[in-house]
Amino acid sequence: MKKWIIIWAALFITVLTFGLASAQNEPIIIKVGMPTVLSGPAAPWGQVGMDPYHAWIDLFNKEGFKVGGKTYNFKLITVDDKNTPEGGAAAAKQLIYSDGCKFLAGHWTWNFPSVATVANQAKVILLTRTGNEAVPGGVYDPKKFPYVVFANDSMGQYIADHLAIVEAYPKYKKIGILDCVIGKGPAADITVAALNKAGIRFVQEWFPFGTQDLTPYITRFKEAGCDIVYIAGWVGETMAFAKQRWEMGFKDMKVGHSGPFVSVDMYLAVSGKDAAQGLIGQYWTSWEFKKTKVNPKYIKMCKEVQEIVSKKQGKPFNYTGWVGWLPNHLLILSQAMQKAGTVDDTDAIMKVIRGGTFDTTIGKWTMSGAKTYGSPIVFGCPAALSVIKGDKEVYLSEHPTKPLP
Amino acid sequence: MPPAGIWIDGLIQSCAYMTMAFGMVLVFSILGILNWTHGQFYMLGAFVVYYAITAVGIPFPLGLLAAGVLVAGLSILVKKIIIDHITGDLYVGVATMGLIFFFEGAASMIFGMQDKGLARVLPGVVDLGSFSVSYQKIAVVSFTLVIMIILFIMLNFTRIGLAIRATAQQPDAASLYGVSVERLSLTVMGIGCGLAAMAGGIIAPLYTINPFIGGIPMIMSLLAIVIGGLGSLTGAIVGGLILGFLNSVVAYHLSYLSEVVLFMLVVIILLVRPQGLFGASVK
Amino acid sequence: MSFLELNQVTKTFGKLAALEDIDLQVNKGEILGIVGPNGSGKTTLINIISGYFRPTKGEILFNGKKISGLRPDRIASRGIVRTFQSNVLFEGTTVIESMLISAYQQYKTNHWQSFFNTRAWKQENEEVVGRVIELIKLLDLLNDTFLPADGLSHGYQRLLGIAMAMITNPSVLLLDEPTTGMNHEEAMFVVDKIKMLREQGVTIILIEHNMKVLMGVVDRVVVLNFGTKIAEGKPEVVMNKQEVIEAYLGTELI
Amino acid sequence: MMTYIDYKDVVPKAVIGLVVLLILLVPIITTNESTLSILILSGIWAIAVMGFTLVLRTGQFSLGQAAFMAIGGYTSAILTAQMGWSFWPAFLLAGLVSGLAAFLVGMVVLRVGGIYFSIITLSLCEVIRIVAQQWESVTRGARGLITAQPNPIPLGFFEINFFSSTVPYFYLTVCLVAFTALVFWRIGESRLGRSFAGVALNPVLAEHQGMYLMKYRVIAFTVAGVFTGLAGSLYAHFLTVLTPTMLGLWQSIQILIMSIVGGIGSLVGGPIIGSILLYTFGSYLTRLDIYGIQQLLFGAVVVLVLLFLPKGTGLVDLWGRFWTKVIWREKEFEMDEAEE
Repeated sequence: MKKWIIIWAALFITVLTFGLASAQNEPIIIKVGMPTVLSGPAAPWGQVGMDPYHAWIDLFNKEGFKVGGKTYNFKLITVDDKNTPEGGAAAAKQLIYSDGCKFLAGHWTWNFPSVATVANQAKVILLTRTGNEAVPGGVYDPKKFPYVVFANDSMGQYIADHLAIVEAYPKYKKIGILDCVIGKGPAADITVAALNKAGIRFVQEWFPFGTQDLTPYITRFKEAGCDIVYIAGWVGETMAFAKQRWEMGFKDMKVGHSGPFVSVDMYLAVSGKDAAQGLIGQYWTSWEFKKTKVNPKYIKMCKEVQEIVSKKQGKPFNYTGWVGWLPNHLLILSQAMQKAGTVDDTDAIMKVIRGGTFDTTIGKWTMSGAKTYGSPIVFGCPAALSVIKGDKEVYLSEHPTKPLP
Repeated sequence: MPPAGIWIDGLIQSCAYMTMAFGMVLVFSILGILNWTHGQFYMLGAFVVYYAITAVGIPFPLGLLAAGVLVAGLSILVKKIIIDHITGDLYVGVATMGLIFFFEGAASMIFGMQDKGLARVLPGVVDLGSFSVSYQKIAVVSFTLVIMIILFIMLNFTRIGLAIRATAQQPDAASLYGVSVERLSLTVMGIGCGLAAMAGGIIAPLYTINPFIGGIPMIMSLLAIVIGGLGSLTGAIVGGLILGFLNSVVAYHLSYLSEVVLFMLVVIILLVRPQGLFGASVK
Repeated sequence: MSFLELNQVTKTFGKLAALEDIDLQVNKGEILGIVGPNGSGKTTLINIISGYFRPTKGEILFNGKKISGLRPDRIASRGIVRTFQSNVLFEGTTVIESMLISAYQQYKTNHWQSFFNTRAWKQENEEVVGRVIELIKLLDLLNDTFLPADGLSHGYQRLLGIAMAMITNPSVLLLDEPTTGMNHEEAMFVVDKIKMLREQGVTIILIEHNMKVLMGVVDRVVVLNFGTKIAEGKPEVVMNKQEVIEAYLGTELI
Repeated sequence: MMTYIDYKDVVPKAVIGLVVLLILLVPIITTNESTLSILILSGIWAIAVMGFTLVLRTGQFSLGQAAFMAIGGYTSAILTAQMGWSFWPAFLLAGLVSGLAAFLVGMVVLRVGGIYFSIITLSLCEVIRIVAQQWESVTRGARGLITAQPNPIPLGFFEINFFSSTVPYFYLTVCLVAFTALVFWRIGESRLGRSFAGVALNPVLAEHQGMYLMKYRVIAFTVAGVFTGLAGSLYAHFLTVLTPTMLGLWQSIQILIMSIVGGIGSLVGGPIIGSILLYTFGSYLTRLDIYGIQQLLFGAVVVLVLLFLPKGTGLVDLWGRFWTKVIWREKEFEMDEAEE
């Protein structure tokens, strides 16, 4: 009897010692939570980024990053937010209080004010995608939300996209801007003013949620004399629009959408090969930027990720939207942690982020601090556009984001 | 006056809603239940056609037929396994609402969530001077015409069709035609849901295909049959026509406000004529 | 002045006249029979008195006050309550539940007292339950008190319908063919019960297709045909009138 | 169509007391804000579900209950965010405005019955959503309103601070649920609630027994509107933001499913059990990262409950069966016989 106890104890101690010894070398995990949409109609946009994010984090973790002599690694935990503010808040709370995340990244959907509130209350740093008054649900009083970092200034991005189109097609007559009416509100005032100020000729139209048949809107644009129609982020509608304008015989009307191409094959399949030619999308792939300088290390990493994901999914993976967001968040976070010399004091990390300069996959960015667009911290990313040619996506034009006056 | 393209577009929309609504109203008038899963059968039909063409490689009309048959079988299964075992219209309604989530989830798991397209089916357009019409749209209209003619013949000249019409008027009339009520309701469930699937299949090449495309057609055909009068087959067709043209002609004039017009129209019609345009009077 | 009075009541559906210029006086405490062949407008008459239809022309006076055009619930709360030709019940309830649902309309305590569960409400509740039980006993439903109403036999369902009408304390009870679909024995049983009700001081208008049933019960009878009144008076007298026999020609008379 | 079972006689009072005590002690047992938040939100939904069930008791099948949450939510959000009111008056006014809206709408649309009523409420729900979206000067359109937190309540030695933790919200929600439950329970017990059965089960017969259908329907709809509005206000303030898409058709359907799955046999128990279980289950599902399985499982659970707990007895019936197989009717029968 006693013998057994001794043997068990010895075994236990050995295992423990080895475990502790190996733990010394093991990097310490920092959990980063990501509330994102994984169910419902918007789920494809949450889903498409998952593989590259995980692949990128794996690559990043090979090296890890050192703070105070210890090596740290990131671990991504995702929770479905059902694309509602309610779900966003619930997901954020689960991540913060049940999983113990000190950092949240993401929430790519519009409904993140509730996530911001939760993160702010818990003094958890939230690095998110967009942020200013022009975005639906825009929060962004730096005094109220001191722990929120915005990845890119969507309004600036929005304007820059249009400027990039103008650069690519300087002889355009009029740009038609189409958006779903559930996003109406922002564009009514600020965007219109900004576009006017930028000297862009445009007409705006709104379609009700769920509209697949866009013929009435195509006709309205045609009658208003638009030769380019730019659709705000609705990929399915863009494909339908491209197809329908082709069928109606308006073949010279150019179509584009804000947001990167999910997969060129999809556009060819839905719109038809002819109709999809010349479709304009955002282009995030850093390795082909012409005006923005990017650290070649990241270009290599991103290319590697594309390959890993292609292999995993067994088909070419050419979605590039993921490059702009989570990788940059994690780069900013790791660099800020190194500068601050701490991994859990969010106040100290935040202090470093504010006004600091960071190396990201889309170039070096200085966080503008609390002075722009009413949002606490903003960094921009260049508005690069691409266009579908044949069955490939090629570089079209680029317009660097500058803070608006 | 809106240009011709808008009217053609309204016709296409009407065709889709008519076929959907007709199936729904058939199911309602015989089984007495409102099938909230109708939109999901539409979605499944689109997927069947998609895979029939891309993976199996059978021609489009056959794929369409396959969609109708497969989904009809599925709907009969649903009736046998679920609907038959639940009593009370209200609870059957809620169960079919639960099935919305079930089928959307299943479709997401099996087919994936990303948009799929069938633009290569019947590509090309007919140029008619000031405007053009694609072959796909012509296919939609002619398909709807054929379906409506077949249904008309079936409902007026076959035994089962007569039994369906009689039962729609009076619940236990089926036996007069020597058809058992059980067989009749299975047939009707199959036909109704098969119609939804074929509507999905024929509309699919026009738009994108993903697991969530069923929601809007479902609401639209629900509104169509309610405007037309629940239980009235003519009403479903007229309701479908109204909504189809509303969605294109009114949208052409009023842009996004067409949504408001749509819902206000429904409210007003129901307040003025609570039984719908073609429904039998309650009193 | 009579208790319930119909003055030249006409009801048309489109061009079809279901009732034409009906004059009718009902005296307090009597049992009035209304007979007529199928489609003669009997049920329409009940529907008009109870407010289900509005008369196209004419007026109905109850205690000298006009009630035509009022909503059914108003007429019911004035004391004219009807039963239905088919078995119309609160599906899924038990006998006592059905009775109580009807009884709740005639409480003296208001909703607030009931909401706050005051003593007055409790007391009245007990009283009403007592009355319900009494009525159930009277109509021989006692054994079925806690059974589902739709499980009762046809005849008892009819009686339950009558009991539900009676519990609202009506002054006029309109019975729409209470014995349809019954054999003679069952019908007589129901008729016996109707006689008992009369002792409670209620005026009864009894609509019947089957004259045999009426003979022993009613004080007076009105015969309708094609929406017009063709005879009125003591049952024995009316039965022998030529018009009545003609109206019933080809159908079973007595 | 439906039987009403009163479980208060079935489940021992001690057990109910224990459950209530446990609920009150939750913030002490767990300090996990995530758990608390799930409970708070399921409580808020429970109120709306109770409202729906009350309307269902009169036989009307409303698909627009989320609209009243939206009306309540927007009322208090506008008052606090745009006009600088403090939370409490705005909260109460939210209930009143929503109740008034329910009353006015009810007066017009409740005379339509059956599925037509459902479709009208569905349409009105969408109209409310569209109005909230378009009326930008007041509702800020799709940008949404950022609601204010309730001011701290000083209580001598300590203060109730709504901003620093969710515990005050938890107790506020518990109080509101308890108050709603009390009112609804009394309505169900009183002559009013029992008359609803008549209106629901056979409107024509009920009308001829002297029940003014509209009176009962409007009362039920208005009471439901008041409490649903309060729930909406709490919802908006707890989540700190209100956008038009938050309360639409799908939320109405969610309320309906919670109600039926929970069981409509009881006005209080069913909605509470249904919303807590379904909401918690839904929140658990968000952790799964197999795409689509959340919806699949949710749908399957709804269908299974309807298959195995038929006729709207729902989950609350399991709770009842757990304690005794005797239903109240038989019990009462014995009691009555004893009296005689």
